[in-house]
Amino acid sequence: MMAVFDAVEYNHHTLLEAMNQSPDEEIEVLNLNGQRYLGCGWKNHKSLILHGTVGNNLGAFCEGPTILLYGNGQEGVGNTMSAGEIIVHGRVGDIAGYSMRGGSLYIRDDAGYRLGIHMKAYQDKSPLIVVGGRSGAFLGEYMAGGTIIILGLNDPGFSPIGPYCGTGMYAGEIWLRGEVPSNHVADNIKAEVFQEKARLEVIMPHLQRFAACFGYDMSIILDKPFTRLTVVDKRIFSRLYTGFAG
Amino acid sequence: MKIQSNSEYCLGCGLCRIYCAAAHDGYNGSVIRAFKKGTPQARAGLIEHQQQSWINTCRHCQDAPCINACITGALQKNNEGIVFIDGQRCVGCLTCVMVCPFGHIQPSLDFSRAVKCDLCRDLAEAPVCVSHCPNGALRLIEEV
Amino acid sequence: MKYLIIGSCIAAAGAVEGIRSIDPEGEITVIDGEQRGCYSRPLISYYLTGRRTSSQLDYRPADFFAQQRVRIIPGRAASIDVICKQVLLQDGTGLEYDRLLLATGASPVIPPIPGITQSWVNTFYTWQDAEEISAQTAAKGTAVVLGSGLIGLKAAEALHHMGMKVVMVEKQSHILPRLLSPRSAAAVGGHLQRHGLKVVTGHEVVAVGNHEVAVDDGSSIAADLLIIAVGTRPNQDLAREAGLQTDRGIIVDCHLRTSDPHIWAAGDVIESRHIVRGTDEVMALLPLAHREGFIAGLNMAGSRTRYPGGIFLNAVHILGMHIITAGDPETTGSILRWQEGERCLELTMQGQNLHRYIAINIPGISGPLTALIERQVKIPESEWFKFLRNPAIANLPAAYWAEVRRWQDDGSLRCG
Amino acid sequence: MSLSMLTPAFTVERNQDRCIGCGVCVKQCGNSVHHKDEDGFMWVIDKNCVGCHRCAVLCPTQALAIKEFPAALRPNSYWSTSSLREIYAQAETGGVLLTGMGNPRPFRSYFDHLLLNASQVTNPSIDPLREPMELGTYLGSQVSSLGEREKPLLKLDMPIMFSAMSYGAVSLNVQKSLARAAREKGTFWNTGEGGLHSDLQEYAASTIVQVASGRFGVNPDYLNQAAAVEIKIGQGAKPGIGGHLPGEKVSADVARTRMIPAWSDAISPAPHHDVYSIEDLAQLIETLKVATNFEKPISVKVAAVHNISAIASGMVRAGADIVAIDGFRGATGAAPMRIRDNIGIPIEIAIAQVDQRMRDEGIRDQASLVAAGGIRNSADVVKILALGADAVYIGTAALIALGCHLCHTCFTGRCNWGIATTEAQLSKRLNPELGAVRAANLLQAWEHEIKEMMGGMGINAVDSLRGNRLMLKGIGLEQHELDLLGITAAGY
Repeated sequence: MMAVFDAVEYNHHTLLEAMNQSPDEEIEVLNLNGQRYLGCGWKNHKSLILHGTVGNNLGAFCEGPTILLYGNGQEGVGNTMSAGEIIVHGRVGDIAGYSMRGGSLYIRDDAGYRLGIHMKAYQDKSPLIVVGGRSGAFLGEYMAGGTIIILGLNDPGFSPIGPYCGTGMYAGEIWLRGEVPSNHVADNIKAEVFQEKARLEVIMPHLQRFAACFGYDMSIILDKPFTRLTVVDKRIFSRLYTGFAG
Repeated sequence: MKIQSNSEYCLGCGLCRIYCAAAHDGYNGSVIRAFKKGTPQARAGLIEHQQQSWINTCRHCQDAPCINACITGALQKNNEGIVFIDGQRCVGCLTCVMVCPFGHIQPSLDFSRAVKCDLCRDLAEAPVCVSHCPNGALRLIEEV
Repeated sequence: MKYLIIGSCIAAAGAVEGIRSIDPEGEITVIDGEQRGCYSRPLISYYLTGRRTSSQLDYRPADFFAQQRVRIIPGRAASIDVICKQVLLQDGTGLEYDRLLLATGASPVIPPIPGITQSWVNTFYTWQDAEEISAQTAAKGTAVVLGSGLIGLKAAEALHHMGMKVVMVEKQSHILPRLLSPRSAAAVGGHLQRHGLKVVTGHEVVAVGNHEVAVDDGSSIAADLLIIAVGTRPNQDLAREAGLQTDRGIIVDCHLRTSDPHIWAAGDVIESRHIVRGTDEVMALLPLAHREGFIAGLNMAGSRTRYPGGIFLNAVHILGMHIITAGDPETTGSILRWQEGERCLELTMQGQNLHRYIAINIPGISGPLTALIERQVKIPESEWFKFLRNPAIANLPAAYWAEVRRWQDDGSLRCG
Repeated sequence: MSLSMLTPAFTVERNQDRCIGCGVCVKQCGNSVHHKDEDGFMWVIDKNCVGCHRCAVLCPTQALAIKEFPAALRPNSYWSTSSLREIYAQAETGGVLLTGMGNPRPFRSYFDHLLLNASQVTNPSIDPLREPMELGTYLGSQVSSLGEREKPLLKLDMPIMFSAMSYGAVSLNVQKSLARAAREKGTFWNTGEGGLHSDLQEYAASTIVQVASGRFGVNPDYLNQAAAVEIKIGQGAKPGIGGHLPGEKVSADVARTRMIPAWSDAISPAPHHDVYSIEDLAQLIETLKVATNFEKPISVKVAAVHNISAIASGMVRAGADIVAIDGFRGATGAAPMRIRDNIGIPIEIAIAQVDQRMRDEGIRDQASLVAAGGIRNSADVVKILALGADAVYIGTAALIALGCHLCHTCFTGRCNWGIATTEAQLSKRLNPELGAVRAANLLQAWEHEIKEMMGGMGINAVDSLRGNRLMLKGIGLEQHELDLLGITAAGY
């Protein structure tokens, strides 16, 4: 059974309450207009199909649900998410995937600042973010694990990332479609350009999933080389301090 | 009664042995006097094995092999279940040492007799190893 | 239930404790042939030198039998009527039983040497032997000790302490032949010689004259006292005459029952299972006698407790030297050795099993080694090599500590 | 650099008349100060000594004395010895000075300039041993209107809780000790930002879980099993900067609890990057309320800084049920020394100001106020409650109860008392059974003392003490300080 809610009939809190009380495994919400915290803290495997523009912290702290958004997300999509899948047919605001520990986030268009900040892997969990468009500044700041892929499919003339990419990053991988201006990347980051498709083996399933979600042709996605950004020194702060008993 | 040694919290510091030594052989518990004036002997060994440590003290077995093997009747069990050596009767044959599967009973320093844990039965309070363990790794189990 | 025990020594005491742990009511009668109660034979050398008084020879407190409500009948058993379940004493008294224990012990072997029955020749086995010797040693002359087993050694030490000049004569090629390897025996022999004891090995006494002993190399030794200590033999005549199965000792099953279903036997008189060797042996050892007695007692009172067998084990203290050995004295395995001055440790391995150890002046380590032999815990030689770098309890192989944990977990050693 | 100009901080003196050569000191020193040769000769390396006193406390003959190293530099009341030492250290390494525990500088302690009142004639004092005395209190928003969802509250049997100290910064045995003591005494302990270890889940009902910028160990289960959730914005020892647990301390078990890979650095950014404003804070608070189905009070912890009363007011308006303020004496496992020693304000002034501001704005009942940072004894507790706090957090005092000797070297991870370490061989030095007893004893002792002081004032419920500044007088304070604290001088 699928429950269908029309967001126009609910305020902020009543919508959340109604959704929480619904026993259905699939919930569809129409006409969203800025309602926050949808799917927040959910620990289940429900499906949420959302239409319209959601408010902040979509799927924050969640562990398991599948969220399909036909529209734009705002700030904090997938904030501190542990597991599940969020697919956004549109763009998202800042700090999407903040401190994400698992699950995946597919964004058709652009993402804002600090995408994937402090993402981290844990045991068999490795968080994933794929962005079809571009991302803002400070991509992958403090990143400690997982994978971020930025495809830059919509604006072929521009860099897919903003400045200060990978600042304070100490683990994980960022993959960028195309060759990237080095002045956008933090000092501690090593950029490798892979021309051959064979080298893309590890991200290929993610690219295929992205193409399937949003109806892209793989040949368009693969028409450029990919640049992989990784960390040179994992312990960048190890020489910063002098222990002093005082 | 017996002392239970919890190696999870045993630090291997050896204070149990020091206080044990000072409590026996007439030193009356003064560590400085015992070690500066005499050659005190601890009744229990400290075992350090693969990063773990514990005190190798007497289990005060119910069918104590040492009591049954003692040729002089010096090894006895009192009505609290404490296995002890009557120093007057011991001739130092060390048969008890030979049959203690835990290796707890040891010869005295001059090999003239055997010594073992007597749970400080002459003291009113808990055995000194228990009361001086800095980390609560030793406990006196009361049930007989 | 009427329990009857022939013999009053260690096995008897164990049996009384075993019976009473199950049956507090049954009537227990002990026939005490020596009329001395339960005393410890190994202490007679200390009695001889005066280090122990007569009452200090007791293995259990003087009121032990009374405490356990045991009737003591002085006298010696003459025969057993297994049909009527009755024991006849030498004085003609008949004692009926429901369950009988033979704890008749052993007696010293008197070798068939001409002249050996003279009055200056003594055995050294009972408190009476000690008293008789004591009466003869006022002169402080020379004593010859025949045999260098434990009894001979302790006799020699006692006589040495009493100021006598002592000569030991051992037929075998080295002293303590049943306990030591030739190499360790040499160390012990050297120690005895340094203390002034004379040791003659590889020779036997062929005749005994008037205060003179003739040796097979033609020499003779003038002596004031001759002690015979060439071994003991089970007192199994009663059993044999009653038709029980016997061999070198009384034959018992794993519950220490004889071939008669109402009769058990324990102590120095039986053949029992040697754990390491897997054969039945006469093992006249105090700790085993108690354990056998105790288990026989349990079974007489209705239990079905298995006697697991034992191993040879000896702790002897001679002129300041501590010798502890346990296991199979005739083992032929590979020998691992550690030595530091007067201290040495010798381990004999058969594959991964420890079959024997000899510890000289390093007694503290012996208990766990005994346990490892008794339980036949498998430990590779390489582990023992590591241990022998510094043979202390803390350095015992990990398998030992696993074994200790197991005893505690499975309750095979019940701790108080 | 071969030459170090740093002379040892301490010297270890061994009284040979007392030393029995037992070697306990050698085994107990994790810093390799004590050594014993094969022949029994004992010697020390002074420069390794941090002054933790482990050896001196365990020495069975009291043969050891730890003294300040007598390197008498020419006295200079401006260029102190420590100023010189700090420069020598930095000149050698070029590093930011990293240190542990709380601010040791001789700033004025307002606690020490406050005096309590007692009843004489005009009203009766109360004997707490014979008459009822209520130390219990509730934390959370006390405001509710008809039809509104019931607001969750934390019920405390006494107004003292254990501060946030994460597993990793402290050993698991510290947390076990505090959790047990908290449960036994009807109060709460706080996980810090290191996750909740599986061994401690049985204490969840006595646990406040923290959500800090690194979000370590945070998932729906973590949030929902706790009694309350605390958003950590800042801490008194290092206002304005983040946390950094070096990879060396991230053992497999710490990593499991934090849900990060083992032996990797665990960095908490200075800000929560989803909180750049009061409005953003309101959003994070609400997110956590939604995630916990509005069943948990949400606390927000900040460091006491210059405009704290405005910040706290904003926090209350953002929906915080509990406002926790950590003063500049608050401690830490590791902080840059300059930050620790120069940033923030005293908790006494912060609480007085925040309480007053909340009253003035009519929002005092919307949130409870918890004071932290430098509470040393029960009198400090009574004074801070009278200045306006509902309850206190104690951290340093709790660690001292467990054996901490304030050697300020937590950052090494080699704590000889088994407190600030994750090394198994050191952690085991703190038996949580004993630790729990010691921590509970401390709470019990303070509880009695607080009752005594309250009884003397004629107050029989801690709620009547809260904000009761008539019970406080200042001594040796300037008028502007009295005004800040909202009290009058002794004698008035």
